Amino acid sequence: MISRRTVLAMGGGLSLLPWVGRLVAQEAKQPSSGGVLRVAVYDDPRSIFSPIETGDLELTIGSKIFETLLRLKADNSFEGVLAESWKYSPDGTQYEFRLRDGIHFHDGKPLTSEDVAFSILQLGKKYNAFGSTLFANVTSADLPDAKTVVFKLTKPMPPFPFLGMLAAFGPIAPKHLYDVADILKNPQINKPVGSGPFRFKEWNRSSSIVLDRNPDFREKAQPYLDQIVFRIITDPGARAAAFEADEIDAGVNSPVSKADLKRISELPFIAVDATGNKATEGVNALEVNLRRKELSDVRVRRAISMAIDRAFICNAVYSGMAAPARGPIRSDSFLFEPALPELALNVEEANKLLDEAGYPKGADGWRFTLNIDPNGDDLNVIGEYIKQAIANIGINGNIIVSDYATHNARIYTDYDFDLSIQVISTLVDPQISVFDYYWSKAISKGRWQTNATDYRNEEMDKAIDVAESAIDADQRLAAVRQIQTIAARDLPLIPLVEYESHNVFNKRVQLGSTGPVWPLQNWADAWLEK
Amino acid sequence: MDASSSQAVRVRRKTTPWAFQVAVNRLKQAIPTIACVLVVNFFLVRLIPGDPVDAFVAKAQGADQAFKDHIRHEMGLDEPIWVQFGIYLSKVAHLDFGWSFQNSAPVLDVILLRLWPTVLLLVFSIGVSLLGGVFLGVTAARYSQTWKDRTIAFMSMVLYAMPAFWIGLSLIVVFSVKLRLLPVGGFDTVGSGKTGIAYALDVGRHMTLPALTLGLFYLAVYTRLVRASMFELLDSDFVRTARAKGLSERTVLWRHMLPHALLPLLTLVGVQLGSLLSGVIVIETVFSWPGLGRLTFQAALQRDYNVLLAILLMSTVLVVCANLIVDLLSAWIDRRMDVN
Amino acid sequence: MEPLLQFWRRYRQNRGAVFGLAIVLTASAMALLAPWLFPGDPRRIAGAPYIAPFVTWQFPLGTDQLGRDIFVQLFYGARVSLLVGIAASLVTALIGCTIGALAGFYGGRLGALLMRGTEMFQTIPDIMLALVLVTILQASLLSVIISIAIVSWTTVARVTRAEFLKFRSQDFVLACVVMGMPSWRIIVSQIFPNVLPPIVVMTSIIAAGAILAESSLSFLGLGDPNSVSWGMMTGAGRSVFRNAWYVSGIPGLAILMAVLGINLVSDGLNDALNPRRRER
Amino acid sequence: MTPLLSVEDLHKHFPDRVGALRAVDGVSFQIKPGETLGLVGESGCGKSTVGRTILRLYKPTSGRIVLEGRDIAPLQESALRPLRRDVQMVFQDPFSSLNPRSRIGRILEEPFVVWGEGRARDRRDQVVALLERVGLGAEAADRYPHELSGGQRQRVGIARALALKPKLIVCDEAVSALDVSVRAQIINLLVDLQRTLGIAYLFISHDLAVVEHVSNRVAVMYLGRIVEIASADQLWSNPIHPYTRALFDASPKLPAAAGQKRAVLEGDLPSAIDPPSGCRFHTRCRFATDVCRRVEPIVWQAAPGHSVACHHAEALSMAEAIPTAQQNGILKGSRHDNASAL
Repeated sequence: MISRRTVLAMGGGLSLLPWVGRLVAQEAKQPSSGGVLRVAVYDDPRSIFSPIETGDLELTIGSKIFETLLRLKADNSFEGVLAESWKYSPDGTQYEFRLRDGIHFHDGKPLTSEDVAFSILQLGKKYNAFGSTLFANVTSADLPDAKTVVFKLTKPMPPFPFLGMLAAFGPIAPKHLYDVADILKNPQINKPVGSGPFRFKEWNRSSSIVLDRNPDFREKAQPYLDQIVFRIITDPGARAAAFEADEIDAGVNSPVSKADLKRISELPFIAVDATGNKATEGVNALEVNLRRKELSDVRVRRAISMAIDRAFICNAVYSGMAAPARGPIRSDSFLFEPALPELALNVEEANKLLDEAGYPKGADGWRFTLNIDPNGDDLNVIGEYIKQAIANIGINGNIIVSDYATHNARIYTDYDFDLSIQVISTLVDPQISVFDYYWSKAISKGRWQTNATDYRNEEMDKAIDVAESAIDADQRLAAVRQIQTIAARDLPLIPLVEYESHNVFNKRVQLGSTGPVWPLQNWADAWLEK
Repeated sequence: MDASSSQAVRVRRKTTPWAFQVAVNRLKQAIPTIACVLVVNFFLVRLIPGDPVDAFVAKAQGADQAFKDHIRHEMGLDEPIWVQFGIYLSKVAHLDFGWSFQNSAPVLDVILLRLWPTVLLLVFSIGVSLLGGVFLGVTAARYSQTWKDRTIAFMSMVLYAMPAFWIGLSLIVVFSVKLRLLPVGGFDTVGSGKTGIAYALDVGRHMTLPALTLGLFYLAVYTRLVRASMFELLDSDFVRTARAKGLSERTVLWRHMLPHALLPLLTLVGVQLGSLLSGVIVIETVFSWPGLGRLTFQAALQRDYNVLLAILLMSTVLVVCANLIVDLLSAWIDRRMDVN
Repeated sequence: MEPLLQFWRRYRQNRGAVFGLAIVLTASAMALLAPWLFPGDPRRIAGAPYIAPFVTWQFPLGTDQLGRDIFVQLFYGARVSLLVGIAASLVTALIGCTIGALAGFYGGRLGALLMRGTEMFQTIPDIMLALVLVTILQASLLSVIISIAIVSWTTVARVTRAEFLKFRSQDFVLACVVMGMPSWRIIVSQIFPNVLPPIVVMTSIIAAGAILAESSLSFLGLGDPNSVSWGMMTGAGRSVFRNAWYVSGIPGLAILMAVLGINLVSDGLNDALNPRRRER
Repeated sequence: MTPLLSVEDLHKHFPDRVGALRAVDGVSFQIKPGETLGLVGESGCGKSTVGRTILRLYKPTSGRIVLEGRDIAPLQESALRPLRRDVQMVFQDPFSSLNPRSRIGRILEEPFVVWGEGRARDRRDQVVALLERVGLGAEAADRYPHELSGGQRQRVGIARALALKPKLIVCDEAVSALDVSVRAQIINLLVDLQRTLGIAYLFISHDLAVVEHVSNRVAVMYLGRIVEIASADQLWSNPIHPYTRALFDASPKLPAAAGQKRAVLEGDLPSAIDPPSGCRFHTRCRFATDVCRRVEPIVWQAAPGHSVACHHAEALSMAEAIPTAQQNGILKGSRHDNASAL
């Protein structure tokens, strides 16, 4: 999720077009066993040892082998996977999980509370690049017995983000196999052994990863599938062709371009699902560098916002599978502030604002020049559009394309940018990934996807503090809404569009239990229709 | 004249096997090249802006400085650059190419796994296009200034002028999507469990389209070169002599002219080798071919220094070897021409 | 004037070359006339996205995914593509000729050193060099041109060196040495004119290759995002190749024609410049 | 009279993988102003290398090349350049000695341009004068080399050599590529020019008839060494060295020496990388004896101005003495006989 590519690929269940099929309402059929599920993925994962990984690819593949304590359901409630039950202290500093009975790793050893504590505190917190932040407050765990683990937090954390975090980034691995030195360089990480419904079989680099059915899975009939094959197909056009040629059964996180999706979805054997990534999709926004004099004026930022025709981006770049954004949190989230105004196109007003701000058009027709830093296929196209859009208000845009590492170094280390096009992904809860863009304490040179705009506002900081520690759901909701209101007023980031992510299937694929992070579920109950 | 006679004197004195001589000479030249490449590559790679640690944690927006420092240490990038260079040299001397953090595997494993699909693809497509190019080039020379020659010349130019991904995408649409004759990409059918000849056929089916795409481009290049060389030779004295002797046109073309035309072709193939890796990136991307070209590009984007350095070194060695083979072949053809 | 006419008479005999010249001239005319025919930003959003070609007179070749006029972009693209072709081939020829001439003329240790350097450049995969350059200089026309030049000069250097080696020991060059002519003058005024024909032919082929290479770089995302070139258009339109072929298809055709044209011209030049071919 | 050019113990070795190719291996001679020294020998004997080393197209390995009292052997190219105009060259191949891309006028103008002589306008006249001097019309100036015949081209080559009014011209096989009729014309031109301009020639050729015609003195070279040097008259009347004799015998135009049957040289020229020990000619010499294989011959003065490097020079100098010498066992019949004696 965290990767740009994923995030790019994520979208919402807005379902703006009638032709997008939905699988949620599948009528219940009797599952049948057997068959090989062929899934397209866009690249080699870094490793399949998901307890130390944060990439969508690594987690998508790893989640079939390593399971998490719980999973998120479509109604934003949680369901136990390894955990049978959980509870938390009223001050939000202690979370207790009770494990199910009879859970074994692939090597036959039982899964205990010690493995859970090890996976979170030793692997996740230390080696998962995301974990040091994610689990920053989680400092220790009590293990009253083999079935119980109690995480202790130094700072209160609301239950939704904490549980959501564990659901997405807390795969549990056996301590007896992975408590080794130098885990990043240890060949052991290429022999994943977990408790999931599938076992690792082989990894033909750049070609495929094969998982076999775990015959000893705790649910006797499950998993239904004999095998899952992840086929690595880097080119989106080739992925589309593979669907058309029936060489692929499924692809997650927008496996094909929006333009291709439209064509493919018209095939009789293809189904498109737009709900399976709901909890991890996001919003595209312009990060504005407030260190630059012109941009430090909110009128200029508003003018830029007004120059952008968001509906055009939705249609031209996302083939209609997107909606104009109003704030950093998607409008379909339960945390969304409905009172936010729509961001409408108004070139005339924008020009007026800029004149007022004291930047009249020069002899050459330009007021000033701004660099635009997009990164990634769709974002590059948006960048070209932004260049044209701000030309209408007399701002000369200069697009700078660099590869991912250089791009992020420019934005987050050197702060050498004017407008950067960024995907703000929600990642289950905005606390995990959205607030840092606005929080003045998150201005941290060299740290990616945090506050690079140099936006500092005490009111905002206070609201974020409340939102991050309020245990009471209503109190938290109020704070989150306040954050959105201030963000819309100050515009340190200019929201562009919230777009739809989709999973694509051959119609014979039956998903089993669905959810808003379906790619990260263990797929024990997915099956193929004969 | 002195020059020619001293040449003659030298040739006569050769007692060691000529192939050995050529090889030793070439290798003597290669050693300083490889040494330079080692140094230049090391620093060239460091010239790319962007931090490998950043690239490593790219998938984690929250990675903090402590974690980055930790990774930097694990990667050995916290040492001064000269120390790193020293370590690199001593490792290379022991044929240790290090660990790829981006692939969670030893660099050598990563590269070797990717090497052979690329080599297979290249050998196949270049081999076929060499044969085709020679055949078409000679045919064009034989029917010079007729419609056959013109058609060959024109077709090779058109093929040469087409962007490779165009050809690739079009072939996929026609043969895979519409006709469903061939797979859209990949190296083999995953999980088919095929072995032996069945497996080879399976790989062959997967290779057909990428090899065709790549091969068509090189076919165009080689055809043009052979044709041009043959045309140059049509006027030369030895060809006139051969014709005057009453040898058949076929003998003149294939026996007398072709060896001369092959020399520049061989040289070109040898010279091109360094750029072949780049050439296949596009093809490998379009056809999901698990090859080295893509790995190079990917490693560069990920700033995976160890993988990059190993690939660069390997490509140097590859080029040196290829040049050696070209030298040997050229010398062999030279000798054959001498005998003639 | 007279030699030029003679040259044209020889050139004219190759009908393909005349056709090629027509293409190249057309493209040049497009490039020159673009700002005059279509003033303003060629990348401006002019209409609805994905209008097919030959549907409306307003957009004779249709529009791309942002509703930009493909016809207009094609004219402006000619400017950049030809510029890349010409500039890259000239820089290539300059580097290649200099190094090849020095290595070929002086030979010895300097020559060996230069040739080792050349060989070294040949072993480094092009794409690495291009990537390093593009990331250092940022994706711009200049870096694209330099990248292409840096990866193609080695061929020119080798050919130039071989030619210089051939001529260095020829009697007319020795005569110049004997009369006390300085080396630079011998290189420039005596040998170079003799070496020029193969280099001219080669340079024109490199120009064609540069136009292709620019499209490959764009395909890999290393092109200049602020200028519209045929390669850029083709690369950007690739993602919608299946749905709107014309977005990448039309500029791709333009590349095909231009590369074809330049190659035909270079063939014609080869014929016309080759003294042996003259007598035919 | 002080010599114009004095070559002393000149060596020119070309490095080779196996060792050094000793193309010139200890050559000494002198040329006086206005004199022609002929240099003859088989292909590959090093005579061209001598010519080119004197012109400093090659840097000598060792030895002195004294031009008008100044040793030019150790000079760098920059120091050499001012001296270049004194020695010029006429080449063998009239095709490759003229730049195919330049008009004749331009080719003949170059020397003046290089030396900054005359204004551009005057140069044309100088070029025409040169052309006329070598018997070509002014209209040739606008021609390209390929539009001229071989003889005409050679005339241009000579005109170019004359342009700087040199004191010495090295003619390296200057007429051997020409047709017989043209050859005579060019030779006559060279002789005429020498008479009127007082130029000295080093006339390198394998053609004895031509050399006899033009030379005052003649040096015979074998495998990097001069084996015999004499005035043309002396040499033709009394060739001493067996190699010289063999050369004369091989030349069909010359009558066989009195009382001798033609002795054709057998075998190939030995390698200059590893030349035979002792007298270098012993491997092919009819008269070779044991001493020839072991000891290098010293130079024997047969007459004033006539030197020979041969152990048996004295015996051979008296042609009638040969049978006696053979009887005395000094001279053996052929090297095949020698082989058994080894």
